[in-house]
Amino acid sequence: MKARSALLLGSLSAALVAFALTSPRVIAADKVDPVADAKAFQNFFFQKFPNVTHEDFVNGPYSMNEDMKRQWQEKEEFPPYEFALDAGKEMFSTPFKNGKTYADCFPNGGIGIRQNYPYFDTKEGKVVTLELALNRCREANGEAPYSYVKDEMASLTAYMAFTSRGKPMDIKIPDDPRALAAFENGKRYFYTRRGQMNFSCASCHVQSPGERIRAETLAPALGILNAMPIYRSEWSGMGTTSRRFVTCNSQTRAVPLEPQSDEYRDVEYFLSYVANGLPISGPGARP
Amino acid sequence: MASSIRVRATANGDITEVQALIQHPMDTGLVKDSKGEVIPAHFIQQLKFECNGKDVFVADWGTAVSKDPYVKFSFKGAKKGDELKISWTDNKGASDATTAKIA
Amino acid sequence: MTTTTGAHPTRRLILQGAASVALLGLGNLAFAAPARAAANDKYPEEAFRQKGEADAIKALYGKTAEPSDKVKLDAPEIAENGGVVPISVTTTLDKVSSISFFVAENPFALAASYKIPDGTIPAVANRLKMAKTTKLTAIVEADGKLYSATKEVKVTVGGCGG
Amino acid sequence: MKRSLALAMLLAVSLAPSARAANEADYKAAYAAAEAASKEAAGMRNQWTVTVSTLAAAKKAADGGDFDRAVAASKEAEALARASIVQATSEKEAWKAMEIR
Repeated sequence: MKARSALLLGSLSAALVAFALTSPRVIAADKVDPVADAKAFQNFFFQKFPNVTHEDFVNGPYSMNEDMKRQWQEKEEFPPYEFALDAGKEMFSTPFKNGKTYADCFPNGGIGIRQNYPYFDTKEGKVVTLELALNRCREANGEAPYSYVKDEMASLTAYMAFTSRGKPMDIKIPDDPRALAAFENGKRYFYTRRGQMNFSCASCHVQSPGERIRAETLAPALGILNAMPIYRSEWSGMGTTSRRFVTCNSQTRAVPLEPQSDEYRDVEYFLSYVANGLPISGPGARP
Repeated sequence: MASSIRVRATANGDITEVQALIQHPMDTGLVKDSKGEVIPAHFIQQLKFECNGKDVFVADWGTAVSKDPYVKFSFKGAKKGDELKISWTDNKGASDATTAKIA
Repeated sequence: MTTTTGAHPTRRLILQGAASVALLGLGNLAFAAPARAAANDKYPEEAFRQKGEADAIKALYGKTAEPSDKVKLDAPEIAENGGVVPISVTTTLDKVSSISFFVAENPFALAASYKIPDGTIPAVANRLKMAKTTKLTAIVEADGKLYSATKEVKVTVGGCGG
Repeated sequence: MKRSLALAMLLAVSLAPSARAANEADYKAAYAAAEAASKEAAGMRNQWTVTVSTLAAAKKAADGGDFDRAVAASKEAEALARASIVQATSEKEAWKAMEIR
């Protein structure tokens, strides 16, 4: 049996290659086209969930389940991230030892700019996320960097996200081959299966949003980072994008990478870019 | 340090609606941390709301109330500008109090 | 999330009371009751110590309740998360003096008890922890008699394994 | 299809019973092989948590002198590491199949 199936596979892939060569869209290398990718990505979700309004996708699992949406809206009256928000606001205006504050590190004093993060730094040739920029600001002012997965970073990003609430995600990809490579690397990470569970991000968030993994309802991948940072009842605490990536990896029994390693920054770049136009809804409360 | 109690009291007509969110771990004493040691019980036992010198709401809580507890109730007989006094004590004898104006 | 430690044994894995309660054979947990207690609203120590729902009701009120459709209990069918379950109760009964919540399957049934002085609307909203799928009962004491409403809440852990 | 065939074969190989009781030398060899495979998997940034925990279990069993269990755990760890390497290499191309186009 094995020989026959190997043969079958061989001929199948040969046929595929032949077909690919003749198909009109084929270009020398698989040219990275973020605009087309984003359109295809958004249309996939708009068609799969026709009665979910486009903006509602940023509400993750709550866009998929009425009962949970009610529970969430009830909680939003007095949300559990209220303390992190106040702490972030206070930290944001507390000067460093050298007298400067975060406002000096960010355009527009750091207010209402979260929708432009992550951005591609052409000098450095890499993606810079909001969490990375905050720690770099601290280090530039002689302060110790915060952990990427703990409360201080979550409080800061919660406040910055809050000042951008409602603004459409606005991620830019400069015409720089390294930026296109970062986007492609993020896309590859998103679709790559890992861990003993052999899941990729897409296995859960593209193939089965709205369905459950035990008690939890899976969020759609479209707009999945728009509500970051999130207060999760599961953690009964705040969590940054870094914490979410690390815990998702452990769930599939893949050993997580270092927070803010290239792969995580690139997948955040990819996921944010394809959500362009959808409103920022952070900080969020999630199961 | 900001108070551990966040209160929102809004009066419409004779009825004042009160919402409170309190920052407290509310540990049950039945949970172990990663090193296997039991996290001792540490939870708010009594929460009191007073207005115009009268108790308007008294809560007795056990270990089953969620972390950073939230509670909502309404009462009659107060008007905009009155002061609401909120205080709690926990099983370790710690306490906190704050006041809030009815909006 | 199962209770085994994750990939990072050093990471301080705070196991939530609800998601994976490690039941300790503690027998009756001795509550360190604060000595002073206001005259009339003494903290119902004994009631909070009872494991079973019936004992807790007896310890708190000393009588039994009868179901009544005048008590409206609102709770989710499936809890988003056992650690934070939003619940609320309202009633059309009058002369209400107390409202209490009981979570049958929790280690200690009595979750919360509220004293409702006259002039206060007999309705409460709260967020409770529930160890597992359980019956939730709200009891209203009106004019000296007890009325109750019960609803089942499904609770399981989330995630795909870890 | 091709990938799960490889996985099944690998796991079958690792479960072959060893005749006599294992000793420290057997353990050291099995552990070294497992560790090498694990390092390779980590090098491909595709390590599994179960590989790490099984390796630790092997070491713990060996420290306790139970070399039979230590060798078995080492072999399992190696199989897991190999499986994660197969996963990483096959996913280099396989991910495109899931891509939304």
